[in-house]
Amino acid sequence: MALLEVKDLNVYYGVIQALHNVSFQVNKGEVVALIGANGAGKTTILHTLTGLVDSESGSVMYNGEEITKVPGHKIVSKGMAHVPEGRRVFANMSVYQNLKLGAYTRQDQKEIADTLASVYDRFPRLKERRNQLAGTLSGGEQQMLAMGRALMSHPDIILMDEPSMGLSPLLVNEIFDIINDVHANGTTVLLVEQNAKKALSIADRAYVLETGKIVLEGKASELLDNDDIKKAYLGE
Amino acid sequence: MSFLTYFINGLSLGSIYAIIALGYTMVYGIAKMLNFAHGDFIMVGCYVIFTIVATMGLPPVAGIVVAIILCTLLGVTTEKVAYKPLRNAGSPLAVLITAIGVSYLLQNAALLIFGADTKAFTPVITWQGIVLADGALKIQGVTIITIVVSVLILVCLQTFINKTKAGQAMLAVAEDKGAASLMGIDVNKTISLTFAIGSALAAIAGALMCSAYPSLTPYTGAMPGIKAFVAAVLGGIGSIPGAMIGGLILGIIEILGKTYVSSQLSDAIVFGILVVVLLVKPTGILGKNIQEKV
Amino acid sequence: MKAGRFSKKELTTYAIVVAAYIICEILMLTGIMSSHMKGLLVPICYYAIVAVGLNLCVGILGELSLGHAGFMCVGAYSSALFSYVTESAIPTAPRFIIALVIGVVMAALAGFLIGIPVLRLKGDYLAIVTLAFGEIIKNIFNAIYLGTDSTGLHFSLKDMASMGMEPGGKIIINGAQGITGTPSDSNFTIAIVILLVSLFVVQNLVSSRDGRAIMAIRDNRIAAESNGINITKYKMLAFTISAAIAGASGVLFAHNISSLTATSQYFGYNASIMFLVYVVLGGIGNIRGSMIAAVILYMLPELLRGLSDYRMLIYSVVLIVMMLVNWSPKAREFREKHLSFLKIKKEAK
Amino acid sequence: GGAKASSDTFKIGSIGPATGGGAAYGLAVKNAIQLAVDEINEAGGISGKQVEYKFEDDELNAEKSVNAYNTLKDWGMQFLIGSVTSACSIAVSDKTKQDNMFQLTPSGSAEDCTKYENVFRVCFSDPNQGLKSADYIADNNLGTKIGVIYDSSDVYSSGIYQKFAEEAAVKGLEIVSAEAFNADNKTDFSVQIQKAKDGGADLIFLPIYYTEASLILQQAARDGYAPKFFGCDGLDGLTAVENFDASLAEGVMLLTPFAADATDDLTVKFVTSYKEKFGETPNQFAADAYDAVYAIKASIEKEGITPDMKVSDICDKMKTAMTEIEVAGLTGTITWDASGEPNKEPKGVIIENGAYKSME
Amino acid sequence: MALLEAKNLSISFGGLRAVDGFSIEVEKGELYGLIGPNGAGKTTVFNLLTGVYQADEGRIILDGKDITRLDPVHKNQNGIARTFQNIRLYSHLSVIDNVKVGLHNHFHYSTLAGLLRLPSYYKVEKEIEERARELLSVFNMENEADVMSSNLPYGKQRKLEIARALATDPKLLLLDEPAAGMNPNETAELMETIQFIREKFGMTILLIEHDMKLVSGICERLTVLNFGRMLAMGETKEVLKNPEVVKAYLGE
Ligand SMILES: Nc1ncnc2c1ncn2[C@@H]1O[C@H](COP(=O)(O)OP(=O)(O)OP(=O)(O)O)[C@@H](O)[C@H]1O
Ligand SMILES: Nc1ncnc2c1ncn2[C@@H]1O[C@H](COP(=O)(O)OP(=O)(O)OP(=O)(O)O)[C@@H](O)[C@H]1O
Ligand SMILES: [Mg+2]
Ligand SMILES: [Mg+2]
Repeated sequence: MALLEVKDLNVYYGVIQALHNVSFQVNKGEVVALIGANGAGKTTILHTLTGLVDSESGSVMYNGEEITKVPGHKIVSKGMAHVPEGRRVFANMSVYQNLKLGAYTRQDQKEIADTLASVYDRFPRLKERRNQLAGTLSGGEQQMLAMGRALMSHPDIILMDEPSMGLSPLLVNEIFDIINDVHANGTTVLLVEQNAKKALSIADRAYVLETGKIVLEGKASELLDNDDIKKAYLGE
Repeated sequence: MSFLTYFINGLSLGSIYAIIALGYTMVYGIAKMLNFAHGDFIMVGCYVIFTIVATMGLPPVAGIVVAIILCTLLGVTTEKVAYKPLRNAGSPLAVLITAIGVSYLLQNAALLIFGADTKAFTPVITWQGIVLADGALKIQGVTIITIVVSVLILVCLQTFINKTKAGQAMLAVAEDKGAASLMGIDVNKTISLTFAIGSALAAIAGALMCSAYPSLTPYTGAMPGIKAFVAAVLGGIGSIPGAMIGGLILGIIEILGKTYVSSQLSDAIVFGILVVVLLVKPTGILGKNIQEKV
Repeated sequence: MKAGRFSKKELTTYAIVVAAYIICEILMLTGIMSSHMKGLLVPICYYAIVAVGLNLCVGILGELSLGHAGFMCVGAYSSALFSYVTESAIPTAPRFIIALVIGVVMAALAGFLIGIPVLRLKGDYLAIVTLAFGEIIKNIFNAIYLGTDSTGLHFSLKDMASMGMEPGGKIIINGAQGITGTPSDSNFTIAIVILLVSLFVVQNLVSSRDGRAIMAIRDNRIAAESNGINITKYKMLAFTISAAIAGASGVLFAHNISSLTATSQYFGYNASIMFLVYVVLGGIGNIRGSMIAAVILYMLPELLRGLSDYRMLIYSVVLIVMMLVNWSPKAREFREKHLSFLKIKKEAK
Repeated sequence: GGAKASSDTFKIGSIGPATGGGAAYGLAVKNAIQLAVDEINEAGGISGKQVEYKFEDDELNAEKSVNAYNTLKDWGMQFLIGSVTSACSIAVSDKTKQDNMFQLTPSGSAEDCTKYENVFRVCFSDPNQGLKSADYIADNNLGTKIGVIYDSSDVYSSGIYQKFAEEAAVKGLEIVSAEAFNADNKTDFSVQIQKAKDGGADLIFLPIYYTEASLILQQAARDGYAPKFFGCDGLDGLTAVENFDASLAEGVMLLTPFAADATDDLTVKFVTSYKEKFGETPNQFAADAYDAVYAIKASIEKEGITPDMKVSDICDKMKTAMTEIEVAGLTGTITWDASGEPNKEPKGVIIENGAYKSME
Repeated sequence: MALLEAKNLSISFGGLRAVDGFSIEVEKGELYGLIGPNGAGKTTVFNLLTGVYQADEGRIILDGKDITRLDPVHKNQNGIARTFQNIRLYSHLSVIDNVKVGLHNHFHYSTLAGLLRLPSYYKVEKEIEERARELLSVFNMENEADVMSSNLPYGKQRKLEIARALATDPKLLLLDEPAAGMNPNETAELMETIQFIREKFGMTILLIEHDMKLVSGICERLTVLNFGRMLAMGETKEVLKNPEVVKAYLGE
């Protein structure tokens, strides 16, 4: 069953149309990658899903429920987490406070503590810096924090916007391991990446976006072999 | 001894500035907007108390409670109608100007409803205060109560913001509304709550201010509003203890300046010292100097 | 100068002012214009001027000033003092020109001196310190007593008695009572000329090398530093020019009504905030906009006089509504989508 | 110019602050003129002609005051009662002089208000009040060590203080403290009071308005400081402040031509109908304005002015008429000299049991 | 002699020693890479070199001149230009105006000439315009000259930052993660551009980058930072093979 189903989504910024009739779906337990050049509209899609941007028309179904007009903060509590582009950590709050905010929608303190422990396990650097103000972290550290913060809500589906941007090669691998890991623990993943090769290598399926339109979709492994894709997105 | 007397007078005035600045800072620090109408919320609170106590003859407590409720409603409604649509306007100045519009609106509405004539406020606090040193020193009851109430509010606000989820949500909203919404925080509700608290505090501040200085006109709130802004900045923007300290210091400087330098130039002195303080400490007394990470 | 040397936008701005001037003159000559309207013309100009000057500070330099009324005050007092003292000695035209220069220079000097400490601060801290300076200026002018008698000049910051003047001496500045009897030298034509000059200065600055540096500092100080831009120099330049323009407005002010007092209505933070309202309503950084907003907002309460008691209430509501319509993203979007034809027409004109 | 189409009614205009910080004064004038005009019209008008009346707001701002004047001129005003405050009145007088429009300010008390010959006033001038106050205090031995609290940002207050200080020196009164406050700083008076106390003042002179005075009285009482208080016409209205604890005003003395509690027929009638109509007790601004209307009426009748005359001609006739009439008004029996100053006697009153009592 | 010589630079934030004894020598015309794990202190090194932070200790010598204590403005005027990890454009200015700001110190006319539009204004402005367009054309951005810079897509914003830095006519260009957020094709294109700049302007370039393809493709030498300290330095190929570097940074 499709956990997330998007139909004919149209989004405008003022008079500029950023998305044209975008339709796609993400099934439960899948990793789905969205790839496309700069400015193709990937971020816009994620923003529309979590209510940061309003759509002009189209529908978003989540878990069989229409969430197109549901305000953003309610979507999170339905189990959708979003690691936003540019990290957007709360710069004047400590790492720890940031993580606690990630669990804002949850009530059970015990469970929150467990999740926190597991996030610290995954990102020992965050534990080390838990009292540092997030704004003074290095780029990579902030990325870890953004990811950890999203995990704190214990989501069913996690939307990630270029999680590997600005990370060291080692960390890029780690991040993808973590994505795999998160996925293995039963979380569905919708992944936006510039690093298409890596993204396609861990994804089940993928959509290719060009200037606001979905131009191609398919199994990730097939897309990896697609010559057009190779030329346009894999730099081969 | 006379210095002490003047100092205590400064403390009295400062305590009033402080309590006003606390409510002001709430909105200023969280919603990141200069609510120039805050002083006028105070004025509204005062008129409500005046009407209930002086006109209807009910006890002051009833007046304060009703004032708190009405001010809260007023604050929340104002935010919804006049400020919220401009939240994403691209410049914080847009809301500031609307707030000025709201300030004019409240003043002129009060003028039409209550008239321009000065009304003598019935002090809510009747305790005379304490007398020290054989009557040479006297601390007004209203001063003591204002300071106690300020400290209480300060502690409550600090605890609320740092220890509760709703408080943390406020901080998050203050920094990045989009990211806050991604945490599941209802941004609108959080800002409403901020305004509710700020406006409720305005009502309390109004009750105390008018007890200390029992005269009420439609323009009663304008000057305290500006002074609260000054106090909040002096203390460090966004810092709640800073607002309190800023208020107290402002009051003390004002009185000592008038006393020892010149009452003709009192404004010049107060503001002159403010300038000096900010030049020495460019982010206010308790403000954090957060360096922008490059 | 060749017309082609100005951008279309700049020319439109000048054209609007000149057209407004011509229309007003025609209305006056034909006697259609009421005394009320006639009386508004000069004030409208000097508020438009101060709005243009403040926009340079707020919109172009990007620093919120809540003290511009203070600079206006400096311009007003210094020029009025000169005109008052020399009224019988110098003929009107040169006297006014010298007064104008004095007012502008003194305001610029005040801007420069105040700018040194102020511009080191950021954001609201800067705003509050400009407010502070504005209040200091006002307070000091309110406390100045200045007079002459046979023994020379007398001065006090306390009261008249402490000046120690001989009886029968001439009082020039009388504390809160200010300067009474400044010659009414400003008129609509002069005001329009000064407005045009202010526009000329600001628009030219904006499209010059210095203007770009100023805007770069506004947009990103750290990047501007890394581009080798001398931050202090350009901030000071913009702030000083902005203060000078406010001073010019003050000169017109002082020579329009004969009794000059440093009250809050004219030179307090209230006034500074009102100027800010002009700037924001007209569009931050939009020079022409702030001029037009000043005109509209100054006229509005005057046009609403018929409503008597409800006048200021309605005014405040209109102000709020105008802000919402002008600034709210929803309304903007609506305009872009549905009223775009209006815009095209306007540009084409 | 200013000569509008001739009309069949007398047109009286008035200017004052109806909004903003000075609204209380402007609105009092506005209401009182309305009352007088209504009375006159009901009684058949002036010389059989009805009176039209229009009030314009100036927000306590000289520039707006001029705008208001121009508006009234467009309306066809023939007589100006205004502006209410000094700075505004002075600014407007420049224009009325140009237009040769008759101007009678009810309460513009600064010396310069009447510097042109077309301008008269109903109230005392500031120097006059300062002078009379010092004389009164000295002559009646009310005090020897004087503390002064005045509004240094206010023309009225600093004007009175200036002359008072001069005259006090002449009369041998010692001013032990002269402390100012200003428009932005008029709630806390602890310093001013404490300084007077420290200086050993036995009388505090308050050349200010009743709003601030009420706060000063209250704060002095709280400090347990009870000197004599002495004020000018600005203090009138003190006991009428809604909800004011009148016991605080006990013993306050003031030099005022008008007292709302006076028992003469005219005052009683005026106060009753004012209260009835506007729900407030009238203050001296109202009284001055009311007298202004009757002064105009008397002058019109005296010189036989008709509504169809040119504004400038009316003014010329008024200038003479004003010096010839005698008005028995709320603020005393008034005559005017050509310089525009009224001749009337201030009454020394003292507040006893919440009511004014003449001091003799 | 090396164009840039930094000796023993160190800085602490609170208790954290973000950069600890950093030294580097970059030869004229060289393309030098600075790599290392996240939070290693690379950007901080840039901030020290450009004067955004003042070093607690150490010296910076550019072209034989000690510039250690200069502020960012004068460091730039002495020949160091940079781009930023988190893009810092003049967002309300057009693309071409961004570049013109970069040209600020190289084309003069007086403030008065600008205010009064004296002939020198027109003459110099024309030169500025030409030079700015020339620079934009290097990045194939002539057509976007009048676009508001904040409306550019991400990749072009990065390019514009480089163009603006170049406009200040530096001796040394510091690029902080120029390829971040670009896809492999865009990165490849960027590599070419960087090479082109180096040749055309004879530029010396020090860059930070996490994209190993770019680093190994164009950098001649590398320094690796780890926890603020230098882990390795030398020829690119050698360094990338260094087991410690692999362990701390590259992985696998
Ligand atoms: N707030 C905005 N206002 C106007 N236009 C916008 C806004 N945000 C995005 N756009 C435009 O919408 C289009 C899609 O942008 P989006 O950020 O979704 O692209 P993206 O695929 O995420 O690109 P990138 O890889 O650079 O992150 C772009 O042309 C962009 O310029
Ligand atoms: N102003 C500051 N205050 C406190 N700590 C800081 C500050 N600037 C940097 N740091 C810390 O110094 C360390 C180095 O940061 P820097 O930004 O130089 O890392 P980096 O090597 O550029 O990392 P990345 O590749 O992730 O950008 C980090 O741990 C960071 O948290
Ligand atoms: Mg994106
Ligand atoms: Mg970095």
